[in-house]
Amino acid sequence: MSGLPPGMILVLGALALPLVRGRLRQLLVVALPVASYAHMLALPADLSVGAELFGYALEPVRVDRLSLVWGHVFHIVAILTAIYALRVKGATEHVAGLTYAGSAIAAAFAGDLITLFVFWELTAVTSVFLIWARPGARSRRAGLRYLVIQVASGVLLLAGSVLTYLERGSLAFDHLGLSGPGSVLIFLAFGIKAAFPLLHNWLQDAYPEATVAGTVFLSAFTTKLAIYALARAFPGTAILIPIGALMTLFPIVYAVIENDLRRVLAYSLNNQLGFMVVGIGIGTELSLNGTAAHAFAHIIYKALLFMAMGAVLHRTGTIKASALGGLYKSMPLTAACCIVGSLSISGFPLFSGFVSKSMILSAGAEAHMLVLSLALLVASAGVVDHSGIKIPFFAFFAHDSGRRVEEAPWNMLLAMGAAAAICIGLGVYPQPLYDLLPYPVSYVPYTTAHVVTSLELLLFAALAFAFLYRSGRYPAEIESVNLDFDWTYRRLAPRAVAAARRRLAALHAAAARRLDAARRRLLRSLERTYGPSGLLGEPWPTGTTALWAAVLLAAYLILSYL
Amino acid sequence: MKQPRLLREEVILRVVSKALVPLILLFALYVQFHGDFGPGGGFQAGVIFAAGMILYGLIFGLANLQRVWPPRRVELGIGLGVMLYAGVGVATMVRGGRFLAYGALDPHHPVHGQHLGILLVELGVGITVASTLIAIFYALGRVPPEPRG
Amino acid sequence: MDERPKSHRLDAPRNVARLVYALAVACALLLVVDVFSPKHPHLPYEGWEGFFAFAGFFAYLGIVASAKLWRKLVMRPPDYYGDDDDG
Amino acid sequence: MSEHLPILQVVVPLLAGPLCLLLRHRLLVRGLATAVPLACLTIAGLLLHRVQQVGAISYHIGGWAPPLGIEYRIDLANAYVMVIVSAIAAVVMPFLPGHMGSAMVRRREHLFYAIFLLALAGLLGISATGDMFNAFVFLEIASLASYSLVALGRHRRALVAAYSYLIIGTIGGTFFLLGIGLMYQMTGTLNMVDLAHRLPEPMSPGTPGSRTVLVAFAFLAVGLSIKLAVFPLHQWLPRAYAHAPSAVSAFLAATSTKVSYYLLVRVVFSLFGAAYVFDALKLDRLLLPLSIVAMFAGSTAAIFQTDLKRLLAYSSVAQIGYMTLGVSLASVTGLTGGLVHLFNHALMKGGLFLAAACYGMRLRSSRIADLAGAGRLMPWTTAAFVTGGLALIGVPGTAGFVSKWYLVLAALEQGRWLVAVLVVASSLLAVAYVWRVVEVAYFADRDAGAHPIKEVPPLLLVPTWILIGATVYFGLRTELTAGVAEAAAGVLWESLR
Repeated sequence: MSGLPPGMILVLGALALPLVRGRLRQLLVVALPVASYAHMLALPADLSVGAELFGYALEPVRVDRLSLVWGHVFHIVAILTAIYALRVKGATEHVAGLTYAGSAIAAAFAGDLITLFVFWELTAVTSVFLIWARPGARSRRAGLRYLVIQVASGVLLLAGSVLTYLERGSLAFDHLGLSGPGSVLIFLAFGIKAAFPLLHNWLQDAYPEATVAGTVFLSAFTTKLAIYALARAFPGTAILIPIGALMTLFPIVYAVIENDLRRVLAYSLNNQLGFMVVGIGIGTELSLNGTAAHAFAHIIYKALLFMAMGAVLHRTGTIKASALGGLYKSMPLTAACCIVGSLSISGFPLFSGFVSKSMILSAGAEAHMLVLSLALLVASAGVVDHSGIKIPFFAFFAHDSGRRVEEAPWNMLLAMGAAAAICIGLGVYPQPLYDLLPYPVSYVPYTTAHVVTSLELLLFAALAFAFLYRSGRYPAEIESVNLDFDWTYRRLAPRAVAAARRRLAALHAAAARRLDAARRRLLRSLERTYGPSGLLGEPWPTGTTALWAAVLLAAYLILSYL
Repeated sequence: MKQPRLLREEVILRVVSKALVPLILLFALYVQFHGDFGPGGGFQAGVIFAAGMILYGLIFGLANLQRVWPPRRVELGIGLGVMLYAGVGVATMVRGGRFLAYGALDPHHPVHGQHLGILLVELGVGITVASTLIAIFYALGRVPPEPRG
Repeated sequence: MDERPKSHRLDAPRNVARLVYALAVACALLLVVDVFSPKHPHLPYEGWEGFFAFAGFFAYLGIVASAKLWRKLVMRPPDYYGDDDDG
Repeated sequence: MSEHLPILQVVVPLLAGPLCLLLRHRLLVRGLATAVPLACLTIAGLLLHRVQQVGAISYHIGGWAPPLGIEYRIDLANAYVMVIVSAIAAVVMPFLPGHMGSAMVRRREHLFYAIFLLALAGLLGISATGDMFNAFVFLEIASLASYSLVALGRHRRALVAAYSYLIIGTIGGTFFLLGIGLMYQMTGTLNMVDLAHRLPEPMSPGTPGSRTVLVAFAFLAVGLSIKLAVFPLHQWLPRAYAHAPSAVSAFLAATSTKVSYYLLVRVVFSLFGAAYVFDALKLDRLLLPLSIVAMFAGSTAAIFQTDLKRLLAYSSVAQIGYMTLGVSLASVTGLTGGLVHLFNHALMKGGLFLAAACYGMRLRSSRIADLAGAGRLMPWTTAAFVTGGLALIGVPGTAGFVSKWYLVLAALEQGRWLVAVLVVASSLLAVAYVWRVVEVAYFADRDAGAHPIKEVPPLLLVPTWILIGATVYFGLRTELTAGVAEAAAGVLWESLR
């Protein structure tokens, strides 16, 4: 049993889901992650399972303190999300969600690059069905874009692994550092999944297009798996600090003006990842502990926030800030859970974000990184805005949209309640979390200075919001699309034509025609050659083949005389 | 222009072939059984035998030939010949020799066994070759089937 | 931040105003506590009294201001990408 | 009896074929035809097992010792090929009755099975024999049987396809025979082991025979390239596979080119030896670019096809490119990659053609556009197709990944970066053509007026999924394929000396 990678119970078990129906399926949906968790807990603390593939020493299972942090939280969130998704009809989402969770867990226990790669790709392939499970052409296209980018990450990882193997003769997934072309490719592969700036847009593009439960699944695994991989292979890599700082900053601007509340959360997710990336970049024991702790806390509260927004979407059918408001009257419990999540992500004392994020901030301060610390300070104020205030405020308060709906279903409430309880529990008594961390912890979060400065930052930011909102200066909720980097691949070419239209109105038509004609010409010439009636697509007459046979024969003979 | 006549109405052809066909068949049998000792053997014999039959068919018509050799029997012949050949091989194996090691057919007198083996194998070849050639002749002479699909 | 969903009482503007005042009072109290709390600064600004309050307030204003500017640049109609099928 | 296994491997199907003619009764014939491939598979499995334990087995027909007599020589390489061939034959068998569409064919069902078993016997014979001329005879048996099988396709165009296959195949066979004749002239022997011993002498440059040997090799290589459908000699393949009955396409795609590949590898490495072929003849200079062109041209042509079976056929052209690439890389790793791909491609292309046969049965068409809605209405078949497609792309966890891994590795070993990159890049083309099918099957809706379709019966699903499941299984348990292939590559590389 111990040879089975943790999470495989989920992957294999989920495949049986379509075979059963009704209550039995619901039971199985929850029992599988529980069983998988039990399996992981039963593993010896420093297990290593070796295997051989094409003669290379592999390590499909490697249990250590770092991987265990992710193992624990991935399992917990898998159980919570399974409960949340319990009443979803149809097997697709359940199968996709559980295999996705299982492969992410297995990836976290991969001891070599090939195993990592296999599960890395598996997370991509399984998770895309969470997007496709939502009907409509929009999610289909978003899913396709998502899949292409995720698979590209996997391809980079594979290429990097091969190069790394040729460089060092080992496929072990350990500290790599930026030490050669192989590790640079691997770094990029991780960077795509971790949503580095300019590589980030798949996240905001795809997550809001998934199903209600699908987004919760998605929010938990892919990016955090990348954080784990970075923490494993690139701790202390200096370039990560500016990358992470940038990641904390730019999404908050987008979050302020974004109208789709799940997309706001996606931007906020990106910003939170920035804190973790910074922690890895600093590379001290404290900062790495902070990254692990923050990943743990973050997965739970972010899932909680997505669950709350999912419940709103489930009941009202929309998630646009401009169309919501006043829901606290009809969904009080959901609102309460959402506020717990907001307080946690903002880093309010007594909530989980406080005890984890402050570790990273302290690590930065202890390393006397002035610019970084100021950047993170601004970013923290930004978190207060987009996740602390904007999410609960526009969904549940603000102007009353007049919508009167039912409270969320019991299973969603149960999942949200449990997640909220974990958020508060970790915030009040962080010791169990600290005991899990990879390095010994001597950190004390609750000092007077800490609490006071945090409260100052948070409350004054809230005050600023109150001032802006009441004076009507806060950006209104407007239904819109806000351009982001995905614009380059969704709009660059059409945009070029549009620019031509504005400036060279006369030339535009001709230019567009020519562009289009060129594209069509290329396709046509390809099809002329390869299509069913093309030179290479249509079988030639027999005589041509005979001629070719003679040519080849001659070529062999001539070659041997050269 | 003269209407093409059936070959069987040509007296010379009819008479000559009537005389020749038995001789051809006899020669085929000679080649068949002489194969043990000198030039000859099943393949050649089969071809000659089939040639005799095809000559008969050409002159007296497909229908007459098919009265002698119904298509079904020809088809059987193809299988039977191969079975005979391979069967000998299997028999040698059953008797403890290698595949087609004829000596094993008669453990006491390997030479007898070799005689018997070569005789049967050549017979098998002859039957198959003759049947196959006749089958090809039938296939070519058949009215084409209705277009498919 | 401190708004609690109390059975529809938030519909009254008076109650909302009260909440905002409560928030302002809490902020003022915090500043008082800050002056008296011990500090172990690693970075220079960590020792300045009330710096975090100042930073929180103005960072927030700055973010919103820059977001408004950014919006002028990047905002597009909702059907910009032409695939809005679930309105 | 176990010492007779090498000959039984060939004689069982060879006897069963004519037996079908004698039995004639439909159920008896079907029973026989189902049992024989299973028996062959058992024999091949036993042979592989024995070869792994005791090394090469030699069987002397008629008790005549080689080089005088005909020798059947089983080593790891051909035992491996025979396992594949008989396994595919066994799996394809349940599909054959589905092709007895017209009454005329149904009345002659026993003939159909007889030909099929004959083709099987031919393919196994090529693999088993240790005698060049014997190999030629079996090559012709297999080819002639294949021509007739192709001609049984639903449309009249199948006859044209079979005819052009016959012409081109015969040219290939003739080239092969010429090559054998020239070799015989120089060495006076047809036995492979003996040839390997005697060829070096006339081969050495400067001797009067060196040119003859050279020409002999060129004839053999081109002849087999035709049978193997190496680009640009591949033209018979899309036509034949597209018009043959789907199950026949599955069988031929999975076995006939594979056996030709085996024979080519045997000639290149065992008879002439890598040193001669690559240093003196520079086979790789021609075969390497051709393989790469095949990879791209085949895949690109597949993207533009409108017919599912033709799409798969063109994809075969590309996949054959991968296999010949393995040869032309001229290393044990490359050869291992080629042999692993031989096995894996047999599984996935067999499975895909069977899925196409399932579609054909319900949709009565093999046009890709007609697959609309099949994802929902025929979920198991479509899932099988998608899984097979993923294997074709080379997604990790499937068998296709393993072979590409070896090819990339072999290219990198020699510092041929460009080749490695091209192998990976060509996989992207596979993504494109697989995606075309997936998109239609899952995302397009079936016309309201189209006739209703439902999933095919388990009798057909099970064989399809056996092959598709095997691609996944062997993608995970690589030691079974890669291990044997690596050992086989070693055996071939060491050559028969």
